[in-house]
Amino acid sequence: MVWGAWICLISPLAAACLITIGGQRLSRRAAGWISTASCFVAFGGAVAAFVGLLTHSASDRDFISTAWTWITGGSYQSGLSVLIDPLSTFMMLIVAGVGALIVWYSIGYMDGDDEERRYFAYMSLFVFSMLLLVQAGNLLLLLAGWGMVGLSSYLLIGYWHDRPSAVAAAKKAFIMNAIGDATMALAFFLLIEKAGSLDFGILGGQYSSTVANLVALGLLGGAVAKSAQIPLHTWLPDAMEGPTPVSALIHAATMVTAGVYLIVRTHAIFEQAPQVANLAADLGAATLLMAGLIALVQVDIKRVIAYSTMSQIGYMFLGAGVGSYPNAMFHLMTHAFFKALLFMTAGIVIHALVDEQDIRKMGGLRQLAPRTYWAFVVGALALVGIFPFAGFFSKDPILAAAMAKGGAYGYILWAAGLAGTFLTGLYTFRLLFVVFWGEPSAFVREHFHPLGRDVVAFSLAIPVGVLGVLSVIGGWIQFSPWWHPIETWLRPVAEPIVNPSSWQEWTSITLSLLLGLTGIAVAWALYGAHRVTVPRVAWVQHTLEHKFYFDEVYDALFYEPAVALANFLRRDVEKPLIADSGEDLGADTRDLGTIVARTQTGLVRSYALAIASSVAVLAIVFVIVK
Amino acid sequence: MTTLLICLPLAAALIVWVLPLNPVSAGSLSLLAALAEVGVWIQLLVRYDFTQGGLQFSERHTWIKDLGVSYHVGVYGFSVWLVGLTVVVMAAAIAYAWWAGRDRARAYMGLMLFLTGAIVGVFVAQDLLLFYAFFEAMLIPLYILVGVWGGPGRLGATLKFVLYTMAGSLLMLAAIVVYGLSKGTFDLVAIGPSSSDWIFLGFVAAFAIKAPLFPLHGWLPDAYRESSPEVAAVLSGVVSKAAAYGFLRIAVTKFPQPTHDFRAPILALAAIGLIYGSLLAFRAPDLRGVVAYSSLAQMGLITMGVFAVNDLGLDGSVLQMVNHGLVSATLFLLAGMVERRTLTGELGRLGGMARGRPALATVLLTAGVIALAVPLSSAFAGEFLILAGVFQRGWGWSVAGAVAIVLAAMYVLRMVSAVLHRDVGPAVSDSALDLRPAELGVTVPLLACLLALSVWPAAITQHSFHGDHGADDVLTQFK
Amino acid sequence: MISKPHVDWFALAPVNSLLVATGIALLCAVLVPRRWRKGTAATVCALGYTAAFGFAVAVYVKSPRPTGVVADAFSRDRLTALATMIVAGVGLLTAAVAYHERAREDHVSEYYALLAAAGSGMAFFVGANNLMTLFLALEWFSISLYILCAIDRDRLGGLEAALKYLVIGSFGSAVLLFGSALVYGATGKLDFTGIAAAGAQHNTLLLFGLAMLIAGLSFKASAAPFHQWTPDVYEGAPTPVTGFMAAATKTAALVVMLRVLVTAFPANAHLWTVALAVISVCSLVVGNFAALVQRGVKRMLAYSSISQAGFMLIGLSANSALGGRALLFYLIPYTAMSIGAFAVVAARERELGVPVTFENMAGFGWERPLFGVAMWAFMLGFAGFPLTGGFVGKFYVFSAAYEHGWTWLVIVGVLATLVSLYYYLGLVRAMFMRRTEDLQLAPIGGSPPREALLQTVTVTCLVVTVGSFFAVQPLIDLCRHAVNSLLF
Amino acid sequence: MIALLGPEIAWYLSVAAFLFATGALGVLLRRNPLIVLLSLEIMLNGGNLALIGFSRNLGDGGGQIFALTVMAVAASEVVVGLGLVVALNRKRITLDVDRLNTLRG
Repeated sequence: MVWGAWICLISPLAAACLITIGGQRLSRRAAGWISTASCFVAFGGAVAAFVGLLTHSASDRDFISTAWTWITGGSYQSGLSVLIDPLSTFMMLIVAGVGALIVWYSIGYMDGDDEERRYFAYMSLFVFSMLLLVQAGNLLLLLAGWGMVGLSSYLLIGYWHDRPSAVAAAKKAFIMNAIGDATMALAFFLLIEKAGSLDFGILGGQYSSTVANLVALGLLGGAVAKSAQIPLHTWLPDAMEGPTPVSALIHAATMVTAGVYLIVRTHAIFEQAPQVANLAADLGAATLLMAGLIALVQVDIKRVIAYSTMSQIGYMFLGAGVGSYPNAMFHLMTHAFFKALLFMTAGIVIHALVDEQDIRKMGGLRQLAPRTYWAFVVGALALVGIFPFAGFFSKDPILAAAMAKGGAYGYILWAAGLAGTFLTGLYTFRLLFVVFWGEPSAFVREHFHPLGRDVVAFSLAIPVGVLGVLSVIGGWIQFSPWWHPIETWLRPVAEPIVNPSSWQEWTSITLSLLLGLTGIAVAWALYGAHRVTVPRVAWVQHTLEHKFYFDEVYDALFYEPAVALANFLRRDVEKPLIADSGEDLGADTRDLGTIVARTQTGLVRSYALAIASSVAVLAIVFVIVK
Repeated sequence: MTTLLICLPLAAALIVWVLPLNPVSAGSLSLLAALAEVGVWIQLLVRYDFTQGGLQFSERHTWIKDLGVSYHVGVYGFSVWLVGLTVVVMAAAIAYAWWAGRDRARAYMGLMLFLTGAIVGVFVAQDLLLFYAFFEAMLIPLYILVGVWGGPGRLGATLKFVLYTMAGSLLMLAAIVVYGLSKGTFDLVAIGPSSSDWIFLGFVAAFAIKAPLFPLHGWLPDAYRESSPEVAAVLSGVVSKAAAYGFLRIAVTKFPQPTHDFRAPILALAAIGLIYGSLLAFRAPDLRGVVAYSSLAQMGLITMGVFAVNDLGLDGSVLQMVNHGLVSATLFLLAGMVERRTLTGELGRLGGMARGRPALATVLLTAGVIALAVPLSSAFAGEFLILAGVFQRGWGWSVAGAVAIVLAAMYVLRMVSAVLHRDVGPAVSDSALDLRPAELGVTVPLLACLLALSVWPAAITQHSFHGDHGADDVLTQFK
Repeated sequence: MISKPHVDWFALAPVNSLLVATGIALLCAVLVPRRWRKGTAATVCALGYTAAFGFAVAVYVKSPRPTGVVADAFSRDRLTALATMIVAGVGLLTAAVAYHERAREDHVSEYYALLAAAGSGMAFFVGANNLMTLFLALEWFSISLYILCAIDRDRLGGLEAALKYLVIGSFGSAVLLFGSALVYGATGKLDFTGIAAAGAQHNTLLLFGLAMLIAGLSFKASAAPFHQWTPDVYEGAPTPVTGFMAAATKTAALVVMLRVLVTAFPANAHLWTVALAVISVCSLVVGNFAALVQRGVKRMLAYSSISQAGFMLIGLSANSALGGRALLFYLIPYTAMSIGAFAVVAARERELGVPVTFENMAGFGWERPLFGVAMWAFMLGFAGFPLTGGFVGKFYVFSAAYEHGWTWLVIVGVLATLVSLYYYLGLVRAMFMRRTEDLQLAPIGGSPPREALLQTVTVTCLVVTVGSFFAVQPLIDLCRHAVNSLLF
Repeated sequence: MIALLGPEIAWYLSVAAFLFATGALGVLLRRNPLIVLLSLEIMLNGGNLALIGFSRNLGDGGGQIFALTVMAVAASEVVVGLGLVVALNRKRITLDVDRLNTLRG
């Protein structure tokens, strides 16, 4: 079990190192296969850990294996240790499994790119980092993984480094995440001061409400940054500059959901800081609505899916915030399946249309690529949460939980969630209809080239197929009204604090199902059958297209001032005050020297005078002082 | 053993100066000496008994009897690491200089070796006057190294550097005279703590200029820009650590009361330097400017750690001294390698070098991300400990540190992508090669040390002070 | 019959050996054919100095207890002996430097004769035990130096320097003389111990006399504000003579100052210590600041010697055994550095045939590595860098000042050092960092002249400069015993 | 035994001081090197007078011997001085100490 966890952690890292060192000596394909293999090995390790846990009783499914002490500071110390418990194995399985499929997929997708090796090295590095994050045996190591995923996401977003837009997007992503890291670090400093340690155990300890609130806030800061929730969400859409498999793996399936994992993992502290927990829920709700709205007007196929990701994570935050942790994690899992699926099908489309991502140029792909179409349909239905697809099982319990939270507050969150389902249906099927229905557009007819029957095609198709299947059946694991193994599995780690009654369950289910379907219907009316022309209100349109002007505001508020300040310091402090002060002092000294030297007249008489007068002064002083 | 560490490079320097060797053999001889020095250090590391801690390998001979001055050298746990940093970085610098081929190689190599001896001396001297002697002796070769082999502005830069530094160290000399005579001995181990603010400030002035702390860094940009890359690497990587070491070994240890009284202002200066340096690094127009100002920021951080005077801060600052030494040396060497290919360090005229130059890209990227203290890197470990330590002296300091972490991400990424990414810059010709094996041979070992430390930072944090508690060790003057 | 005092020839041996050398050298002028004259005279002079050095060592060893000899006119003690050693060493080195410097052949033997005479005068001066011998010896070597300055009759600079030196020098001696007269009048005694014993420390005449004595001696030590002759004379005089003056004259003057003030005026210490402190501060200020703006190397060195005098006076003003040690120790590396520096200047002068300036030192360090490195070391030594005796010397004088309770003087000294760095390092910069092609006038051409002696001198000075950093303890013991012959 | 009658020592001293001052002023004011040398002699003689006066007053021979020495020294000094003046004159330099200011700064 323990070795399984370690293998799971190490093998992707090994692959990354191997590919980096191997360099030119490895063929491109080889690099791809090494990376894929390592991920499958990791998955094997995860399974081993999982099985190992199963052999223990639910009460003692909590193991920490420490390799060695990583850092010490006086009595404080943190080990390089992995944690094996239900939650971490749950995440390990998702990360390693989905990761393996997507890396495999990218063998086909990245085929022919002249720096594939680098790509696969980065991918392996990412998988390692993500596993480190979820397996971390203490908060410090979790932060380490947290930063490493940020790094690898930076590397992968900026993979096509000759595209300025890609580089900029990568930087933006990294810096926004750095802000999150910083707030988390601050929270940890506080914990070290209060508890003297960073083991997960201390989270259960009792803290004054201020301390609990501050710590929770710090953690939440990290979570929203990583999971692209308001207010630190603006990096995610830009991150679509990266290759599509990257978007599928990092910005849909795994990394962006780390925030949810973090909240669930550290729920003890959030339960001591209820206001902050509510704040998490609020942010989730706000994000899911905002993202849903923005998604309505996006014209880049990947960005639409990206916004839907934001809004789905909003659901998870909502769930985690109100305290229904298992459902949040469950939705995390299903979302990993169907969102990865959507991205990968979108990837196939893009691949088939020579890297075109603008949906206005697409259309009618249903005839040309039927299998892709059906895969996409499955993903879309799962996303909207239509029975019997995965989303249906995982989304509704979250709404029920919000309802069960009780009070007006709970109902507001619940309403927001429901509204979200309508939007989801609308934007998802808008995308579907626009891209796949109708007659093939001129552009499509010109550029479309179907997949062959070679390795590339297979490595593209098989993972998509697998994920498609998972998106269909993946949800049946848990149907909260009747059976909930995931909840029982996670209970030792994350005991839910809200338990919706069955009528809450059923109302949420029916309502969300109905709203989802209406959404689809409206989409069909607008984009599928063109019965109704799309209503346009100029200012709404603008606001949505500018994503509620977040970027502009942030530039004005933070980036520009920072640059201005830096320039000011450079021009008006460094140069005149610091750099030149030295020279000025030197010059003045030299001037003084000139004056002194001028007394050296070269005239004998003046010398004699100097001597005589000084003697006189000396003598007189002596006589006076005695 | 300690004396051997000091004398080996000095002897080698004399040999290189005296023997009429051709540049190549002079270079190889020097490199050999530098590597031998590394070997001796490894011996030291192996033989040093960390469980016992305290002063080891000490040697003591009377130098000036009637004033109680003696040639007293020895190593503590943290000195071991700093000496290691010195010998490794110097070896790398000498290797690079040899490969890059400096004219008047004999003089150059000799001076580098001389410098090695002097710096090692600073870290092992256990007598105030001896410490001062080595502290000054560092300047003798540096003055020439910067002034003769530097860039167009070298004359001004080197004079500025020396005058700034001497201004501080002469005040330190006055402080040493007063301190030593008032205590009747100059022996760093024997001499008791003092509560005199003036003596304390005398020492602080010297170290604050050498480090440098804001606003005493007037010499820094020119010196780092004009000197040859390997000398810049040594300056920011090793020489600045002599100041941090001084803070730790003398200022904080021997003056507990003044340290306490002046903590707030010093921490404030350090914090300002941290933010200020980061901001300027973010706008610096050229490669070396970025690294130079970042090392200003880093020294601020290290100073914060030292003056936090608690276990976390002290452990962290020792670790960070080593980290920053290695990483900034690497970055300066890389800057030199880039300039060698493009004849300019202006970020505006660089770009797109990653395409077709995987080695350069990988090495620079790795060094960069370590420099910005990406979690799991040893730099992260160091900064984390330092900020956690200083947090206990007031949360505000750590907030400043956190801001600086974000700024660090901003300037490092700006630098990296300005060199490697986007479209090819005007100064980058297609004929510009990838890193040659020799250059890899210089940079990769440094990075390897960093990665090794990233895997096990506790190697340093656990083995710097006697017992677990650095603060107690400091308060008891490492007795 | 006349009772003649017993004469301790052994104590006077250094002086006499140099006098003999003077005589023989003069005879060479008429007896030895021109072809061999230079060699012979130089050898004689060198031998005289060697003998003087040897005798001085012997005296040092043989007289642990200070005694006054020749009716107390001359003091036989280790202070005298040590000072004589320094002077003799300087003279020897100067003779070597001069051997190469003298291109012209006439007056060569007179030149060496005068060099020896000046040496003997100083050897007598440092041992002077009453005001009369003091004045006599002072004039003795001064007059020799006046002539040495003007030895090249056709060099206008030399003449001007000589006449200035003569006028101002005599002015100073007159002041000294009148001061002695007043002291004599106040105490009725000429010998130092007697003056101290007379117990007339509040007598106005005595105070006037003391002031004038201090002035006269500081004049010879070229301490501000009695320094102004120094730059002109140093610039005008032939380089070896300049070196000799910078090293030997200063040594003699300072040692005698130490002896006179400590022995004769202990009761007025509260006055003269402050006076000397003020004078040293003046010297530090004037010397360093004026040196900043010099272009001529000799002139810069002249001003630097003024500031060095300031540093040594710090030790003197401490009026303590430690201060005395500091002064004597400081003198050892200082003399070595001065002679060495001027030797290097002489070497460059021979190459260029024009006065040496910062500009035309460019590239010298690389063309002539030995001289370059040596000069570098001397400059660092003047600036008080470690690895040179200058550092230890400074450290000692500062310690003395602190021990005397004058931390402010330490601070002043430190700041002065900082200023001085600018021009000392400036010279290093000129030698190493300016490229030769920046230099307009090319060397006279031909292969660099043979100058084995010059190189030997330089190396010797280098060894002393650096050695006195490492071998502090033996030298300090030497100084301690010397100082112990005075009563603090 | 009758002590030799005569003015008080103060008078001798003041005359000596006067001579010394005169000489000093001469050095400060006169431009002809010969006169300057002469003034120097006067200064020295002021010293001599003081010495002799004191030695008579104290009835101690030392001062007089001192004075004798000084005379000898002074003579040789003047000789050197005159030699220099001649040398200068030979180079047809007008005898004016203010012209001797090429070395300065």
